[in-house]
Amino acid sequence: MDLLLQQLVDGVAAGAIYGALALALVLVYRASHTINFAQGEMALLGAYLSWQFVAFGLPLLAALAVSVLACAVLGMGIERVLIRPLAKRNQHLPMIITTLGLMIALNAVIAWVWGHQTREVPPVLGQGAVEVAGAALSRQDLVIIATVLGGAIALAAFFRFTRTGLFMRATVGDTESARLSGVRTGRMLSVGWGLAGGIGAIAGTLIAPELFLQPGMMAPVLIYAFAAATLGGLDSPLGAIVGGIIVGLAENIAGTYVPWIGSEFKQGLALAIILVVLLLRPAGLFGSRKVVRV
Amino acid sequence: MRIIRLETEPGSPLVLRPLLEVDDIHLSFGGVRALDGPGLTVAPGEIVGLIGPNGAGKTSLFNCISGLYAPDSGSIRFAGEELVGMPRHRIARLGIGRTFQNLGLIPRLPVLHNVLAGTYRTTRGGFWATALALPQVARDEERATSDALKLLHSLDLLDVALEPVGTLPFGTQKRVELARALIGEPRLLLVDEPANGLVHSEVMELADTIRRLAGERNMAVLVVEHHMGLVRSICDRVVVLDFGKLLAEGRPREVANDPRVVEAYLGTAA
Amino acid sequence: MTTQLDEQTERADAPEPAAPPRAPRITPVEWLRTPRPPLRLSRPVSLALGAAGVVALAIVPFVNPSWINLHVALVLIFAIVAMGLNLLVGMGGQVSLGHAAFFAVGAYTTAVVGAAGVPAVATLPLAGAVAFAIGWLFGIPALRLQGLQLGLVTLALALVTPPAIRQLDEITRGSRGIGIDGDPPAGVPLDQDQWVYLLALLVFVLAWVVTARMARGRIGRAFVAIRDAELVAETLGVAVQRTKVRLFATSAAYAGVGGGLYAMLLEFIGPENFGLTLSISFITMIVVGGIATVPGAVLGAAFVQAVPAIAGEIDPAAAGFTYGVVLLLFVFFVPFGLIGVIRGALAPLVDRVPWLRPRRLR
Amino acid sequence: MSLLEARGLSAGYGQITVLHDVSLRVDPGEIVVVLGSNGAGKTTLLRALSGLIHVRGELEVDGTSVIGTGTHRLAALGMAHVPQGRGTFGDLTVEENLLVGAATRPRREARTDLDRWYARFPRLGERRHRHAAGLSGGEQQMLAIARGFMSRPRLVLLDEPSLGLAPAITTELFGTLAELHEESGAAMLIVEQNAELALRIGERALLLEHGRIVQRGTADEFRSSDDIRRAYLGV
Amino acid sequence: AGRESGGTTTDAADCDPGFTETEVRIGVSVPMSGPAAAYGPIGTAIEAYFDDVNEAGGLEFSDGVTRDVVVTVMDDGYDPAKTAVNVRQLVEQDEVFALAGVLGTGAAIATSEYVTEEGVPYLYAGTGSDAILALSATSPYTTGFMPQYDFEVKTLSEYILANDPDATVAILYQNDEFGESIRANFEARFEGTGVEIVAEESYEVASGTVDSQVTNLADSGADWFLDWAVGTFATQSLKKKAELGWDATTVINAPAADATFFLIPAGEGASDGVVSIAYAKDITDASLAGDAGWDAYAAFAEAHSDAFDPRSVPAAAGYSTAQLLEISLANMDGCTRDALLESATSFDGETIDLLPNDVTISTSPEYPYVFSELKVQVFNGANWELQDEVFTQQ
Ligand SMILES: Nc1ncnc2c1ncn2[C@@H]1O[C@H](COP(=O)(O)OP(=O)(O)OP(=O)(O)O)[C@@H](O)[C@H]1O
Ligand SMILES: Nc1ncnc2c1ncn2[C@@H]1O[C@H](COP(=O)(O)OP(=O)(O)OP(=O)(O)O)[C@@H](O)[C@H]1O
Ligand SMILES: CC(C)C[C@H](N)C(=O)O
Ligand SMILES: [Mg+2]
Ligand SMILES: [Mg+2]
Repeated sequence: MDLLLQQLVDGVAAGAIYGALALALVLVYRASHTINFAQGEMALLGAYLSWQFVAFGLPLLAALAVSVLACAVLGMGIERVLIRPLAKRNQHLPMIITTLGLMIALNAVIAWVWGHQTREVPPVLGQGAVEVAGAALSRQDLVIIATVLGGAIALAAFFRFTRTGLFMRATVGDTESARLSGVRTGRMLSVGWGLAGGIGAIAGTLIAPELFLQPGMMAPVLIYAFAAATLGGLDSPLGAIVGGIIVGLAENIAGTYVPWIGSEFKQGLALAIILVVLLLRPAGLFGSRKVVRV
Repeated sequence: MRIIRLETEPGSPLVLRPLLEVDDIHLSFGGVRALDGPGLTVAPGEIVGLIGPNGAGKTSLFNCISGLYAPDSGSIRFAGEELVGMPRHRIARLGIGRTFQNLGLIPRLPVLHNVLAGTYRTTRGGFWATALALPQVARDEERATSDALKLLHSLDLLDVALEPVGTLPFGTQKRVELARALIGEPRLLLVDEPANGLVHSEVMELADTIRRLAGERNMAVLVVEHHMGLVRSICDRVVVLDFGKLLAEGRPREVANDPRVVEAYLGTAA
Repeated sequence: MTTQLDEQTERADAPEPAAPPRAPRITPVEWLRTPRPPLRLSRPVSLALGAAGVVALAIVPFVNPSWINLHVALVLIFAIVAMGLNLLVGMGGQVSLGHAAFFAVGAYTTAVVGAAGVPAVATLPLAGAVAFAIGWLFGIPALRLQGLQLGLVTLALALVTPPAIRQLDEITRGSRGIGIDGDPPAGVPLDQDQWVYLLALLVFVLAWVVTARMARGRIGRAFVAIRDAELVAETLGVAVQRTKVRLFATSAAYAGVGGGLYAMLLEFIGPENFGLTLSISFITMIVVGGIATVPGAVLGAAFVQAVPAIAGEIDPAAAGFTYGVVLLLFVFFVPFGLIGVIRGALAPLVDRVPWLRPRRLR
Repeated sequence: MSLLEARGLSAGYGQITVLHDVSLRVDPGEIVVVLGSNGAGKTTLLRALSGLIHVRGELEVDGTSVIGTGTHRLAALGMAHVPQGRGTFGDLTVEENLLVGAATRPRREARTDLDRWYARFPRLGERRHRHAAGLSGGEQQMLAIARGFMSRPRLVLLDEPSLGLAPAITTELFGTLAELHEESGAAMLIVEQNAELALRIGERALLLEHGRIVQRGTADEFRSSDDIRRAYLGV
Repeated sequence: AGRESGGTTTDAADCDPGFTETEVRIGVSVPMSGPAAAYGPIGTAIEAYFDDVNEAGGLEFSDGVTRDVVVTVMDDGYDPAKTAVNVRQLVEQDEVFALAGVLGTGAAIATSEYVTEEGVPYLYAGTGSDAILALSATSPYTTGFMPQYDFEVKTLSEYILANDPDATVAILYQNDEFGESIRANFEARFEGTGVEIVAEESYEVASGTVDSQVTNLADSGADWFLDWAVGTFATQSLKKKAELGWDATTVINAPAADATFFLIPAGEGASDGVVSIAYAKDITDASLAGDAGWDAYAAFAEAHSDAFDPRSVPAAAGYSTAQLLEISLANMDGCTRDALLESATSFDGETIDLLPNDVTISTSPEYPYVFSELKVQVFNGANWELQDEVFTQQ
């Protein structure tokens, strides 16, 4: 087995996981120029709901569909009840605190309802691995990579080519002007958060068989998802996945070949990536650059 | 006709030394040439109008002077010091105050505090001095406040001194901004469209105020304005930009009759 | 002893605004959401209140068992951190979700230097200085970012703090943790908890005074200008980047000194002490207490120390939930924090009792 | 039936009332000019008519009450509002800004209107793929006006459209407004400091002071009034 | 002055606080929230166990008096600072007689000085850290519930040496004191034998996955995989190992040897043949029904299934902790805390319900851990199979 190759494949697989969550972060950012710190927990909730519906006897994909729907509704509800009133105040801190509060509360609720023991979410294409050019890649990783890539492309196209995408961008740019132009701004916000909720549910459900579902599952992934989203540019769906994969690769390669980082201080690497990228290119690799005028 | 006091080079009383010298400034934004080599000078105490069509580069020039934009090439000297490349706060500390075309106030703060923020340059009290409560700090604060109240009074803003500035009408906010720039006792004041949001009679009052203050303080003023009435009534000299280049320069009346200026800027009907 | 960092002016000689016609009745929610100026107490009254507060706090450790002292001392320590954080976040508008890192720096400085034989008290200034230096270094790159991005980077900082402590185990002894001797110097007839408590109280009072001063006047306005309009601040002559970095480092120093006291108080620290939860609870303190006010930091610290315990009484599993929900409720219904509520409740009293108010300057 | 009719309208911010008991009417195809000094409440009036702030009183479009109707619905009814301070979408390109302006219309029609506006404001055409944030003040003002008309409105509320425009462009603008009025028959309610030009194309005028309408009349009556001339026309 | 309201006063009858004619108070602090909340059932089970005892009339002490054992459980979120505060509060406010089952090495170290000063027994702490042994010279009041980690290493390395004297091994461990000491101990045990450690990888507890580490270990092609990953990381490592097709025998650490929650989720076949030490019966193995101890626990867990998951290993640990405490209390001579400590450190061949057959418990003040006899068990894909040999410490 070629170690480097295997590490590269592992890196891409891990990167896709980070990218999946980063994608949801990007959506929320595009919908309301905020970072949803609770995004990880929403994905977690999605995974638990999928698990629950599978436990009730639904086939996995049906369970996933129900979970996606539920999380989309939750996302819209959160936007409607918590975010929209704050958006008017136009300050970062209340938003940050709100999503942090949500993160804590959601996690507690999940632990309360489902307990702390590991739950098993079935993988989509069954267990086991496939060979990719001599390296082993789990079937589930394959599904994750394909889904995240497809999702990112679809979303990028959505923002670029659809009117709804355009209106969403207008809404977040200047809500009042958008309303004056006849855009249903409330709906745009809901669409963004709903989509993010749904994508989070997909991400969570797909990740669960890899990381194993328990209430702490998302906590360690979050920092990598941040790094991925920042690297790609907070407002670029394709950036999210590319960023995720770069972070995943960097982490695995550095962990294997750079002695001091070893396998142990990978979070430090994530922080370093975030810092360096923001300094060199505050808009990330694919993010749109902000024009500042006075 | 106003009398302009001129600073002279020590030892050579006949060589006039302008306060601000802009020379061959170039600035472009990915293909758009905002400034294409204009030059201009402003003498101490002089009021110069800067006019030109929309997008001619007037605000960009202001931004280059106050350091918000970094010109691609060219030089800007203020009292002999090169401004290009100088950090913004140092430019401000040299005594260049400005207002913004579309407002640069702190909406949540009351008018008085917005104006007091303009005294940063002229007062003392850093981290340590403040933490240790040095007497100088309190004295400066007292002086700043009474200056601010006087200035608000003279700009007819005393009534709204404690209102959050964001809730005031556009025209009033523009005046608050002017007050904030003035309280820093600048040697050069850059004002970008001060008459916006004012009706004719108010514009004329504003013109009087600017001229009076400039005279009292021997303050040079560079003013961008599309309201020709204001330009005519206060400017000693007018510089016209078009497509980032110098189009014309001269006394207000001469410029207004320059056919190129009429063609590019004023239009036949005005 | 009321201090307000921004918004309304405190000058008595400023002209009174024309009182807006008051709506006759408002709902309790509206009442909670009304922004309130600081209570305008006369100088003697506020000095007397302050002195009474300090004396009351100074008596606490002599009449209580050690576990209560531990609780109150923790409140004082957290309040010190929260004051510094409030200066940074509330005034300067630079969100930091990673102050646990500087708290840890201070704690470990005290522990490591203390282990080398330096008496623990003497390590406190050093804890502040090291945190200041590290805050400075971190701030130089980080503060070129704004708003959310800074929040993100500092959150990442919070997340890497425990791993970093484990990674640096030659200094920190990794997850084995490190012990500190918090006992008073020989000859001081106090128990360890009383001693550290009184130290914390001393630092707390100092921090209060310094913070209140910095929040006002020229430097305070510079912070606010940076918060709300950075470019404008620059054109007013504020060296924005330098001021921000200095502010960040100062606020880190508060956290560092707090961390040093914390280490002395607990006498044992390990990486688990400095997790994400701690960082979040710091930011919670200033939100709950009242953004950009000094007393708010204290109320917030008390609240954060008390609520999980109370929530845990009800049901341990509910503690996290309660915590999160309380945060949400505060953002929504009490945007000006506990201090806003207190001001609202006391303002009528202050209005009615003339000798509480300052005489107007002429 | 009038296109827009307000009776006894009051509005303000929070606990402060700015507009007091304002009644006005705009008929289809009519141009009404609103004059008033700094702080008179002109912007507030337009914001009230667009449903951006809470109002008391009666407000009807086509004879149907629209109190409490969302702003985007009013847009769908054919109302457009060019706000003071422009409110362009900085992160969108010039062209995208214009397309958002046509949100209430089918996509294809929107495209065809683009070129008309590029022809009227060549500056916008040159900058069509650039972000609006980079435009100069006057260019943004042009964009805001063009965006307002992209929906082919029946009624346009214009808040100081000449703000920041060069004199020649201002003159042209009023020519353009007059032309548009001819072509499309759109009604307009124009708040304008440049009273001279506005009254030239307007049919009726209102004078607002301290949040109340203190004078109404035809444009000609206004132009010949001494008080108005002194305060607003500068003669 | 005014300080005597603390917990150090003794009452008239010369009994220590928390011990009266009618009741004995016990304090517990475990994480019920936060990252380690899965261990919360330790506390819940201890409390439930003594509730049952009290309901049945109480516990009879050696003086013939029957007393209630009142348990107070506090949540510390696995934050040693909170544990320290909790412990003080339990001792000073709730006036507990002793502490039991408090989870975590850090917590034990953080509180050791205090409990020693106050003379409060801190029994059966949820740790097997070698640090407890080092500490016992100065802090004799702290004892550990889990087999000493070095005893675990010793047992398993003897097992490997016996089965495969020329083995190559690869080890995965946590990058903290726990992990480091395990690695060092294995290195020491294999020193000078035919067994060679060919790869070592550590991971940080806050990381996302351990896939990359397992990939590196698999690359070594070792015959044995010493898997000291904890919690879901253990599951991840087993899954990854299976995916990579690495056919080493896995030896897994005791905390991760939880069939229901860590081994079986790794997937079909991924956990077959995994080896670990056995110091408790497999509570999930229904074939043990009929064994008196197993049945007793099953009945207990069933009765309290609303409070904790009956299959949860931490609950079983709490049950065992409670039984150990019960024996210590019943046998103590007098009513002082020192008497309890004395009783707890002088077991001689005792057994409790969940002890594997043939294993007994003997304790001494010199060795502050419960277990000095262990067995080894092998996972067959569904249950643990207990091996016959008994390993002893010294
Ligand atoms: N930050 C920027 N990014 C991109 N383009 C810019 C930027 N700033 C200015 N420009 C371009 O430079 C040109 C000059 O702009 P400037 O704002 O200086 O014009 P102006 O003379 O002030 O016009 P106005 O009278 O309309 O305010 C404009 O065409 C504008 O699009
Ligand atoms: N957001 C707000 N909150 C509170 N008061 C406000 C707010 N906006 C405007 N006002 C008040 O309403 C009054 C009218 O303001 P408005 O902006 O409508 O005037 P205007 O006639 O448009 O003036 P200008 O010509 O300067 O634009 C002013 O007294 C102003 O202080
Ligand atoms: C500094 C900024 C807030 C100023 C604003 N962009 C203007 O056009 O004037
Ligand atoms: Mg301009
Ligand atoms: Mg207006």
